[in-house]
Amino acid sequence: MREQFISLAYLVASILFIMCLRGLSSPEQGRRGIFLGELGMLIAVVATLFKAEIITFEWIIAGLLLGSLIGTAISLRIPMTQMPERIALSHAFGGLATSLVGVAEYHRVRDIAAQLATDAITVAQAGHGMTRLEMGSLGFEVFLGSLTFTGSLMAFGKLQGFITGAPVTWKGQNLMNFGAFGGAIVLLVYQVIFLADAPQWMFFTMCGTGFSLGVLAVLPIGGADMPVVISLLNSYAGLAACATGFALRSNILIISGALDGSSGLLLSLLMSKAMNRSFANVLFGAFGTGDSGGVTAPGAGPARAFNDATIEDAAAVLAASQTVIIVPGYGMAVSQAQHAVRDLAAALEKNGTEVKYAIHPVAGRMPGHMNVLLAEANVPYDALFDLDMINDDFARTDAVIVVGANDVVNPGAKTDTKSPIYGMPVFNVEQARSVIVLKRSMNTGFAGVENELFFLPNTMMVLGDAKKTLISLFGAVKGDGH
Amino acid sequence: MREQFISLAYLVASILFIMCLRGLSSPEQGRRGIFLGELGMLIAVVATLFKAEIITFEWIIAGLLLGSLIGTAISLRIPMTQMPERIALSHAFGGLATSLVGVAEYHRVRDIAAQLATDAITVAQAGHGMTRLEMGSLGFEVFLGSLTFTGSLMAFGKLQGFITGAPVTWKGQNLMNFGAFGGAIVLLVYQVIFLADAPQWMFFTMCGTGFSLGVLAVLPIGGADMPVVISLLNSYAGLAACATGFALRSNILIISGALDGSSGLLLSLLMSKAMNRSFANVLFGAFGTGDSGGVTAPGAGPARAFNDATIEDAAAVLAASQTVIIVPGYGMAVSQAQHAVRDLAAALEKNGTEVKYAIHPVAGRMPGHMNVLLAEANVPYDALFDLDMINDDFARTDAVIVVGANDVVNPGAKTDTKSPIYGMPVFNVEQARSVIVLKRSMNTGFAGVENELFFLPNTMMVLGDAKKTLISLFGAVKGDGH
Amino acid sequence: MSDDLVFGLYIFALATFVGYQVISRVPPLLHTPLMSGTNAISGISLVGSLVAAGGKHDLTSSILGFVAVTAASINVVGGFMITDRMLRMFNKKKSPALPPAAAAGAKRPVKTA
Amino acid sequence: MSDDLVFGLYIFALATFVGYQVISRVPPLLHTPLMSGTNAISGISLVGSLVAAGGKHDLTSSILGFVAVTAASINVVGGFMITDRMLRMFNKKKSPALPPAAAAGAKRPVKTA
Ligand SMILES: NC(=O)c1ccc[n+]([C@@H]2O[C@H](COP(=O)([O-])OP(=O)(O)OC[C@H]3O[C@@H](n4cnc5c(N)ncnc54)[C@H](OP(=O)(O)O)[C@@H]3O)[C@@H](O)[C@H]2O)c1
Ligand SMILES: NC(=O)c1ccc[n+]([C@@H]2O[C@H](COP(=O)([O-])OP(=O)(O)OC[C@H]3O[C@@H](n4cnc5c(N)ncnc54)[C@H](OP(=O)(O)O)[C@@H]3O)[C@@H](O)[C@H]2O)c1
Repeated sequence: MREQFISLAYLVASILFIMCLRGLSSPEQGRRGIFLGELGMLIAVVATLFKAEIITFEWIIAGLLLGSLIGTAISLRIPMTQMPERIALSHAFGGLATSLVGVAEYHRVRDIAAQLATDAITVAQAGHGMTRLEMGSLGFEVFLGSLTFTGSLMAFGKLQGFITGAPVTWKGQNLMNFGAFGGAIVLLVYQVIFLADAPQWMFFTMCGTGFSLGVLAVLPIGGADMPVVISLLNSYAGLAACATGFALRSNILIISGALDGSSGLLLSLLMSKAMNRSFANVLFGAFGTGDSGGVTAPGAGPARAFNDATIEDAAAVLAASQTVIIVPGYGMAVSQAQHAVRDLAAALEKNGTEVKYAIHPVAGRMPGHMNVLLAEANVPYDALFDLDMINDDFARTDAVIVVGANDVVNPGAKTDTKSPIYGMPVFNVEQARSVIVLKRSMNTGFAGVENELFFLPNTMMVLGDAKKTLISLFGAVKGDGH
Repeated sequence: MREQFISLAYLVASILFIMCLRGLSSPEQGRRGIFLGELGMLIAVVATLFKAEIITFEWIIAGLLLGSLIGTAISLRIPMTQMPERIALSHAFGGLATSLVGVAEYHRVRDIAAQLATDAITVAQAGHGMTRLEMGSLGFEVFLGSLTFTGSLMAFGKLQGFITGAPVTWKGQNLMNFGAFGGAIVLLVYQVIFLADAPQWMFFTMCGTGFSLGVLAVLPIGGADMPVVISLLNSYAGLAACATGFALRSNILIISGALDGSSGLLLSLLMSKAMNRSFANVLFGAFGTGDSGGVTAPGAGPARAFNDATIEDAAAVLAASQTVIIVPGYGMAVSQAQHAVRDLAAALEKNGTEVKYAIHPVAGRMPGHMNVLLAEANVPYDALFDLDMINDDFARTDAVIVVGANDVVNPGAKTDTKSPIYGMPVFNVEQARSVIVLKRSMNTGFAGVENELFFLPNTMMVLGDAKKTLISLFGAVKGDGH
Repeated sequence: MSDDLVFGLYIFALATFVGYQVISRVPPLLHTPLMSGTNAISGISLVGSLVAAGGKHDLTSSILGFVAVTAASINVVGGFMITDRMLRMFNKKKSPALPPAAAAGAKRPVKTA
Repeated sequence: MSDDLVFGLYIFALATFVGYQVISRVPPLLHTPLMSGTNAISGISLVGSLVAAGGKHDLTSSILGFVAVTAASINVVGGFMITDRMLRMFNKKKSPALPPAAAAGAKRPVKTA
């Protein structure tokens, strides 16, 4: 009876989780959604504490307290620009938890089996032994969990720069990885067949393979591709959770896992589609270098002439413009320039200029990256327009300010069939009367390709850190010189 | 093992059913969706035939053959205008099937219980007795099934006119119905508690109550409200199917039932919303008379002057119009005028007139009624526009042809706060330069309210059967007089 | 409260979500096909009927089952056939009866004063 | 093949449908909150960890469980807090910094030549 009530509570929790994600379909309902999610989690945890298997609480309480402390600390102190890192890190925690749960369960079951063999306990006490389903899903869970753990740590490292963002590759790398993967599968199958008769080292070897594969698989992927990797790991984590659900016969784990998994999968598909790259290309293409500028583009050679402009030039152009579109990119995140952008926009609007923001689906390094940053600088989201909504307006616009964007404003993506980003939809900024580009140098962006835009006659390059430049521009526009 | 394979097959079938409904989100994918649905059904049936419980096949084959024959016959011979009737009828079949399955199962289980009591068979042969869950869901299933059966038959009768469309009401009617409902519930609860010890008459009384409630509940509802009733019965049928699923431990029944139920519920909500009436009002309001004109509106009194126009007048106006909007209504269905409408539109377009169709969400007597009829007359669906898409265009339109529509073009819904349809969104036809209304008389429509539109100076009433009128109009417009 | 009940509730809850979301994506244009489509699917009660009809428990059950099978298969066959017939009628391109010019004109509400 | 497996597959299939449909309705505007939101929900592995930590099987299990509980609750607490913090930042009406006129202008892409 108690068991059934607990799983009814889990059902309620699962429904609340679904409502939580439904809430995210609009900013208005978002917070209510999150509240429902929290409620669901509370219900699930409380219900679990009633389980008969739970005898002692000290470890639980300790863990909950410690976890909540760390969680709160992180979430309070992390700047919005660090979101990708934070998400990578929490995937690592998730993977770790899943994999440890699996190991603990395996340890328990094997122990019981052993005691049973030595007649230390009776079959009655032992309860049902391990079924093939359990063994299979345990293996899956631990393998995927470990892989997610190390993989996400690697991603975190590459984003933070502890680990070189450049793809680390060597001959036969993919072959080796696939070999390791195959090996793990073989071990799992053997254990599923022979259950308790299979030696324990097999389980732990499999688990170890997971850990190392996480590292090996991410090494050859460029730092800037980490967002795709992170979303992909997200869906692995989801699958691992489902496996846990199968192993522990817990529907709520299966449901949440499925929700998690589909979200990860959809987002990574979205990203690779928007960058028009295939999954295979992202995972095995050793593409993208993370630190923009690392790659010197082919066409670079001797420095080409470009229109190197001063703050004053730019301010003059802006002063003369009725309509301005701001195109933020990864650079805005790097220089944390979102507030400076907001101030400049406000100043322009005070002068009667109409200001809009053009947000590219893959601007920045994470889906919705720019939206969050601008929201933080409390730019109203109805001033943000995506590709198809605004792309025709550039031709009718007096001035475009490109704040640390590069690939998403690269006309080559439309014209140059040999360009690696050919076919990726980009903004038609070059059609505007004049384009002001804020970046630190003439270096390339994520994709490492030269950007013809920077050399067009109607483009003014204002080099320097975006934030600094914007602040001076703000001063110049306000007219108080700075 | 076999059982598991069967339920895997059911899982596949369920997924195919979901895909089937997903397909209906666009006309292009619709047919593919239906194919998937058929495939799913095939898989489910075949899988079922492998069940261990199935010993003899003659009754099955006979039933399948007979059913398929009747089904094919009906679906080939039924005209599109009869859709509401057809759907009502098939709900009746559905309800019957569900309720009979329940009765048969009950009969079987009670038999076994009896034999067991007289030691005619051993417990082993008997298998598990009836659980409370089974009893409860069986009761639910049979009750809802019977109610759906007779209720749908009533709806069918009212639509066909066997039974008066007018609401049949008497004092204490609702009280009586609720009483009967309560009684059935009490019986069910008693049986769930005492299981095999409960006398069988209780079960059959409950079943009988279901049958009579179906009749009693639909009697007081006006014929024109039948579409709402039908959709509501649809969701009951869905619930009944779910109950069957619980009783027979069959997930596919639960899933299909849930799909069916949510569709019925959503559609009936949509309808009552578009008519802005509450469910309660529809079910207990004794509203709407079905045969339009039955109710004489308050304001009617002595015949008021209206602009009684001839075919020639109308043809002249149309000849002089650059833009024409056609507003079809229930009358188009009654007079089967969809092809005549199409021909007239074609003739007008040949003369260089631009023709569009305005489709109201509740025009006709069933959701999507007008769309199907016009599709049958092969009017391309991208020439059909719904309320919010076209409502602003009327002001810019030379002529509107109202083909047997009334309530959906009643300006009173916008202005007259006392009108029963006040607040229901309607087309702004009166804003067009001239309005041509085709109907047989000055009678009111479904809601039984006078329509000011018919008395406006820019409205021409061309009385007579819509089809006949349209054909003569066609002739007149083509210019060959006749 | 039995496991079966709880488990059934899980299926029911999830299926209801799926149903709600799938159905709400169906445009009014296709509401009639939707009605007859779900109708056909509801014929799945055939599964229950088959067991009753083939159970060989006694004549009563068999006859009840037979009638149920008949009724259910009327829905399945009829429902799918009609829905398909309807969907076949929906076509985007103009019928030959109408000149292409008009087709173009009708693509979207033309805002001509 | 056990009943549990089949049951699990039903839940999995339905939940995946729900997930797919719910997620695909999330606008790009909220993709980052979505990522951290699902992150918090994935912290549900807490349920499994609690059992391991409270099982009192032996020290190893308890410690493994303890670490798992910690890791999972970091995700739950952190995830929900950050997502909420983000969503609080999204607001429709203009910030005081900007004149209402501009707000009106920015409501939709104004087609001014
Ligand atoms: N959003 C996603 O989900 C996602 C995921 C994976 C990959 N990507 C990829 O990331 C790219 C995003 O395009 P993007 O145009 O936003 O960024 P980008 O192409 O990477 O270019 C960013 C530019 O910002 C400049 N920059 C860096 N730090 C700066 C600072 N402090 N001040 C001023 N400028 C600075 C850099 O030029 P300098 O070095 O000269 O300053 C660089 O050229 C796309 O190629 C996309 O495919 C996106
Ligand atoms: N669509 C749905 O799902 C649904 C469901 C339930 C209720 N309803 C209700 O049904 C109504 C639909 O509005 P509606 O304007 O389409 O229809 P309506 O208001 O019922 O009016 C139909 C009109 O057609 C005329 N008519 C009937 N037979 C005709 C023939 N052979 N030739 C020419 N005209 C004929 C009738 O006038 P004469 O008698 O003078 O000819 C009648 O006034 C709404 O009130 C709606 O709420 C709709």
